[in-house]
Amino acid sequence: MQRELIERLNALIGEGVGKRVLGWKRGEFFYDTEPAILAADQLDELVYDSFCGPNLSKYLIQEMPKLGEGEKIIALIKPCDSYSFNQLCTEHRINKDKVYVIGVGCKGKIDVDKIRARGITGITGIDVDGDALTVHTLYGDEQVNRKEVLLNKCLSCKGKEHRVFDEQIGESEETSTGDDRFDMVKKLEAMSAEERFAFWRGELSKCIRCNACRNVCPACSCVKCVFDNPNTGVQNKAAADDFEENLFHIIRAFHVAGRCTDCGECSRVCPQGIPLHLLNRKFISDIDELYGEYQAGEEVGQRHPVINYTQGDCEPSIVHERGSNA
Amino acid sequence: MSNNITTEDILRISGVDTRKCMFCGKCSGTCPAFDEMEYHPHQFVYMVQWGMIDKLMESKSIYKCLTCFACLERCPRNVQPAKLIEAVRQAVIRQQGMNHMTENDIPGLLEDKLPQQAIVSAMRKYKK
Amino acid sequence: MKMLKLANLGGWLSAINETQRVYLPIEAADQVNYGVWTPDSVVRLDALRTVKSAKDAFFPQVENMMNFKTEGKNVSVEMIDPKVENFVVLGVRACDAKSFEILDRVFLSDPYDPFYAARREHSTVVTLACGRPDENCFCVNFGIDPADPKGDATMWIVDDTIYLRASTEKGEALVKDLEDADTAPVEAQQAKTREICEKLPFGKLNLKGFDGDHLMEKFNNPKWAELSRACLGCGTCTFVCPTCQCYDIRDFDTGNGVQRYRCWDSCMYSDFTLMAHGTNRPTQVERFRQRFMHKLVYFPSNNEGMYSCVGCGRCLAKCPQNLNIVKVIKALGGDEA
Amino acid sequence: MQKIGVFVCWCGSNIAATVDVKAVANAMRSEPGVVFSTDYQYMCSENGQNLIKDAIRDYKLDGIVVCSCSPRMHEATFRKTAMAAGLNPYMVEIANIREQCSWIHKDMPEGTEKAMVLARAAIAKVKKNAPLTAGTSPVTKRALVIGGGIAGIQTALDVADAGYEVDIVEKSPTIGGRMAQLDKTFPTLDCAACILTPKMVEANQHEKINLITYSELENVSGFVGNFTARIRKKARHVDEKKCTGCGVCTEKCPSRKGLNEFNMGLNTRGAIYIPFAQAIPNLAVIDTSNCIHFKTGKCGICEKNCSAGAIKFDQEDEIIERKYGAIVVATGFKPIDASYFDEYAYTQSKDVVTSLEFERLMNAAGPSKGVLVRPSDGEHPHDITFIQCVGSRCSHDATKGKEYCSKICCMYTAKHAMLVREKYPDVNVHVFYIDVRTPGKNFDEFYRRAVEQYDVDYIKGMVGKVTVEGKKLHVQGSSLLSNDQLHIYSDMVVLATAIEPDPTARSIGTMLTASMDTNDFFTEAHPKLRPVESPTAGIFLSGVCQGPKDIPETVAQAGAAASKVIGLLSKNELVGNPCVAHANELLCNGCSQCERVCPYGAITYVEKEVRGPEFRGVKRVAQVNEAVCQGCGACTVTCPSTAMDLKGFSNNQIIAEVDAICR
Amino acid sequence: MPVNTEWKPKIVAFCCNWCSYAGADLAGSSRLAYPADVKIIRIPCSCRLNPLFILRAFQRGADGVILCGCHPGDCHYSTGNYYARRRMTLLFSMLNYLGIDSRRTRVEWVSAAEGAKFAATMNDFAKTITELGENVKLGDLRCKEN
Repeated sequence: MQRELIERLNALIGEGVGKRVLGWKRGEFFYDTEPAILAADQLDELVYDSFCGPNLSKYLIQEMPKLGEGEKIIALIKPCDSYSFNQLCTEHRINKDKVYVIGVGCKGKIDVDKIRARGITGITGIDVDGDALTVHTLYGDEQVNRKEVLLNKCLSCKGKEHRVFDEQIGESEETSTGDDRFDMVKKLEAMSAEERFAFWRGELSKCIRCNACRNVCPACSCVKCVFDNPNTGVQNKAAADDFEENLFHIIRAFHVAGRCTDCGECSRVCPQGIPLHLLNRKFISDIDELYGEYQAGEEVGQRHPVINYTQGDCEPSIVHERGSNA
Repeated sequence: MSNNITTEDILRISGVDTRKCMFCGKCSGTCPAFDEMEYHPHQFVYMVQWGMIDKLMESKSIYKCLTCFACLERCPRNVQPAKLIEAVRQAVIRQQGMNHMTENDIPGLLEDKLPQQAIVSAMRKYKK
Repeated sequence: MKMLKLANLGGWLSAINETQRVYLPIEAADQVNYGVWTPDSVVRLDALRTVKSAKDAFFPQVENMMNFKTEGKNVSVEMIDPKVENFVVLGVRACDAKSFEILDRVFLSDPYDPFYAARREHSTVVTLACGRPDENCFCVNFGIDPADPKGDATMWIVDDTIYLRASTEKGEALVKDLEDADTAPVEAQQAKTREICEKLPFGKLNLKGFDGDHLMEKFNNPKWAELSRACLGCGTCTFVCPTCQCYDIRDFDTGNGVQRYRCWDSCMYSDFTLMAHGTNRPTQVERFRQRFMHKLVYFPSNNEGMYSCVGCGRCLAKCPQNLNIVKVIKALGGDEA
Repeated sequence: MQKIGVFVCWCGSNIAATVDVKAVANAMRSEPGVVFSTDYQYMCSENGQNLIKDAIRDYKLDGIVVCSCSPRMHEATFRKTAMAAGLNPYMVEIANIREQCSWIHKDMPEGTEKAMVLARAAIAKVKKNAPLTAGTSPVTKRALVIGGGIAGIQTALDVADAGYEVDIVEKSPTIGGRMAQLDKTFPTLDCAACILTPKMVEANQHEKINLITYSELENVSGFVGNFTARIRKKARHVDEKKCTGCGVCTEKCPSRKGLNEFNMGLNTRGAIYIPFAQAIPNLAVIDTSNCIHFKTGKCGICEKNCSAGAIKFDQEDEIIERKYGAIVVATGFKPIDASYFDEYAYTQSKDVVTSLEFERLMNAAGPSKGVLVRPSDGEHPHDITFIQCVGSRCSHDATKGKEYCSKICCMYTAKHAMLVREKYPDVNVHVFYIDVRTPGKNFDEFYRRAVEQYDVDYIKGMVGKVTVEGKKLHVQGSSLLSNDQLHIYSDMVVLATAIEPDPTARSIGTMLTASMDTNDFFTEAHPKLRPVESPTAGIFLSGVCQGPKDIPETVAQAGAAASKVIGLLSKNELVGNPCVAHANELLCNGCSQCERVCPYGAITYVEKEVRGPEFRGVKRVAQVNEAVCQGCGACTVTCPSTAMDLKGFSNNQIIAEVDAICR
Repeated sequence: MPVNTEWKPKIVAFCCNWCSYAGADLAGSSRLAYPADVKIIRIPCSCRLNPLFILRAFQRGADGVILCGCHPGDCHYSTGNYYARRRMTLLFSMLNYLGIDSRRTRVEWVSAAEGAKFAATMNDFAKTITELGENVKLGDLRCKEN
């Protein structure tokens, strides 16, 4: 598929559709892919394989001002990334007219950290043959089933449909495990307040405030984040105590509530493995339950539930009635 | 007969909110089995609401309803009287031994023109 | 050489803990980081890399420096005296151990940092040799031997036994009561490790040209734009790095006064060293360049060729978009210089 | 460091009884930034105000805090005091130590301590205050009325009578609207044309009123006092200056395919036509979709027959762009489409008609010249059934009906029934109803007359279905009171269909950024106290566009809207509220979320060159129209980057208060 | 400064200018008492309340935060309280999810005519907060020192 893709990209550039391609390029290892913007003569560096997990749509924001009148950039967008793409279009951060979207097929992406977590270290190469992965390491070869080491976000795959594309290349496969994506949220909700508090303290106290979650998040696209702005009263470069850890994550989740497409990048990039998506999913599950099912980024121009209302909305007291305080 | 069936039971079984009814009578106006029925669709609504369940359970009206859903379709407030009637019928059927029809009744009812399907559906409808 | 059964580690730690706190790799909420040992701690000496490095022991992410108290219109200043009790940092890998030397150059030269110095002075560093280097490890490029790390004492774990060797008085004090041991198992492990090191993918990076003489050449290299393109501008690489030592000094208004504290800063951040006029590194290209120029060019040119990278591989493993120092070295290094 | 003055009021004993005012004044003196602090018996008295003025001058204060009664009471007073002493009035903060302190606490130490906290919060806030100046904007002394029905005509007449220019934009070729289609009006039964036509003529002849008929609003920009509207005046293909309205062309036109809109499509008209005899302006118009000339290039009979030479096949649409100070929405209504109700056989029989169709059938100028006949065969009907609440009060399905009561149907059905019985006593009339709703002067009396005097057969119950059986309509309905199912064989069935806002209302609402409810009725600024204003400043509501109403109510609302318009246009300039939202362009993401939550449409987005320390270039940024913004702050919380802030209640001001209170 | 050893709750009440602040004034002019622990901050509309302000209050030592606004449908700005209602519902739910007692946060709709309701609400809220005790989960220790 990679060859087909590169051929098509060459043709598109030849036709004058765009000059540059937003995609991935190969890094030092087989598993190591890097988001890249490639010109025609760099297309041989382009890679599209089972390791192209990162969501690229946010990179388009910075490309917009670089494009001249009528000029387009060609972007490779996976089905799940297309939601973020649409959401950014809704927020006028991306102009669809300036992007030629190639909907690239996706059969789930591999999380190399999950391979490491099985004690397989010193990984120097991986051969993919269907679902069978042969992992070469400094200490010998190991066999792994691809399905068992997919990125967490692939386990709650939104399906194989591209919500936006100019053309599609490659087959997609739904990789969702079929479990309810809110299972963990529900599990937490069912805990006692003390258990929940302990759980989140344990998780959030790991936060080193590296801002990776924020910076990778396609919804966190503020020109200047409140936490970087000295005039907001909340600016900080490190969480000095528990409160600031909580504050950052509560506000971040709140700011993306209704706009978060549940792309899972926040949890993917967290160096401390904090399950940040559980905060966003809490808002999503509340929104679905209280205001009707909503998927951000499904269409361009949606009015998300947090900037909408109905006269018959529930009262905030529902939280006391529903959630346990004990 | 004391059934101990309450308004709440019928509302729960049927999923109907009788308070939505504005008593316009369109259900009874549209009902093709009106003349056969002792209690008419709109009466079901207020009789359930006011707890007169026993009367409804004893009435043959529940077996006269064709379940054609015309009342449900035409009701301007989406009250769904047909579901109430079905719920009352259910309430009767749930009482042991209260089957309106048993297997033994069937041979006597058989007619050449009666489609088999009707017998099967009658069994479903009138027997647990 | 002394020895201790791995199973008896708890007992030993408990004994040390009677007089001084022990700081070592502990697992909490699925992640291994340095933490203070308690009998309930899940000790993870087997973890090759902690998420954050051991530098926290001397240079924590946040630390208070002074307090201002306000009472009506009056303000009083209270300096914080960096009083530190003796403590042990245990399980430090060779790369992290080397990072202390680099940090010492920064914090112990003029202007001398009393907070850091106090901690260094009161610490005993017990290092741990590596038996299973990872593909991302490249400490060997910086003259580090992962099989024989430096420290007040050094540990090797072979099967179910910990072998210890004291190198200083402080180290000796910790191990003196332990059983004597044969050095053969340690030597065998060292040989194996060194053999693996020969095969490491990044074992032989070409660092030629990363020095003060080629400063402008490296600085003006057009490849920085391409190298930094995918950089998110997060601080992951800097915060997991054992040698990054930049901090910001900030004030927190408590309502009744001000706490002046320092916290780690990251040159990847747009507000790093932000001044009233703005910033002189306006885009991520400059910020990205700053970080690697500092590690590979500025620092060695001021420190007799000592790079401020120890090859621990954390930034390789943790960068969300797979950018890292090895890619920089490969892109800018070697013959081109 | 700022220089803040604190003034603690005793309010006689109202405050001083439970708050140690001297202690408060003393304590505040040692607060950072406070250079003057005192107490006085009545701060709002002339002496008290002079004390404040003197202190502002003597200590060169740049902010003051008055600890006194509620700001709702005297904030305006103290702002004026500050202004008189040369201090910006928005550098004043009030600590409410009466209503929210001394009056609710009995314990002196407790009251004193709380008063100090409230004073500190006010000091903290005032330190973050910035001088604000209310903006002013000029007012264009011309009003635009959208819709030329009775509502629009009445508003226009009232505004014009006050001496202001008014333009009426009407999408059809004539003004008059729905009322012109009516035969008689309830409850007086006077002829609609007789009372409406003079108003139409008056509007046409009024020197201050300009009729722009056969025209549509394309775009509206601007804000209260300064709207600019773009109006597309569609080509009539008839020269307005030459056409005399003689009607010869309409008779000669060989095309007879166009459905007569005025008669609800019950008959046809020529491709060139005048909507009705009293149309204003009395001009012909060519319906190009049915005109043979426009379809084939041939014909041209109208042109040949027009002695005035008014036919202009090559006429083009004209764009009018004009400025207005106020806009009145009077877009009216239409009956809902009865074809959704297949149970009433509306699409199966011509003899099932809507009430508005029936109105035309009864009208002397209607398709049957006022003789009531069955549309299907022209025969005299002997039995007519009216069905009320067709599509009203219906929560079943939004496509089928409306949840609201259309309000006018009970009365017009009674009117129809009565008129039929009066003119044709041989006709049996039945009315199926759910409730008869007649709240209004002489309304119930009217309905009772229909029953008692005219012997109309009112049946409580609804019709379940209507079927066509031969020439008859079989009406099957319930009679709830007799618990019967009735079977009536009628010659005609009349459906009292619900009314809904005109379909153009939604797009006009969007253009005006005037909010609408789920039924597409315009929402009022306040349901009780501002019923004729839209929440969007400068937009007023007249007639059914705001909700179902009858003619007298419409006329009353039209007059009320006019008086609001006159009040606005009588001002030379508008003074704004300076506590409005403001977007920091450097921080703005251009995401448009704030635009979505603004109830006034005060926020627009522009592509703009922005220069800051960290960003330079063109970007999409929010702009707040200060004349339109009312300062609610919804946008500020929606904005994730805090680019949007509210003057007078800024983030930092509120945070400072929070900090001071929680200290 | 007098040192008060007995713990007293700190309660911040955000009141919209048009209904609830006026309702509080009416409570005052009707001499309806409620604890002095309640301190009111005037905001133009309930929709002006940024979740940041609530968290800030907790950080600085508040033990309870309540928002009062016009009844839904009566907002002076037509729609403000509808937005506030959604935002607060979601925020409170999130705090609850993090294990923070949701009874520390509340929204009540109080009209300008409901002085008695205002006082009753504040009495009830203060009682609830007093029962819940000091807020330790969401506070900032640095603000409690000194």
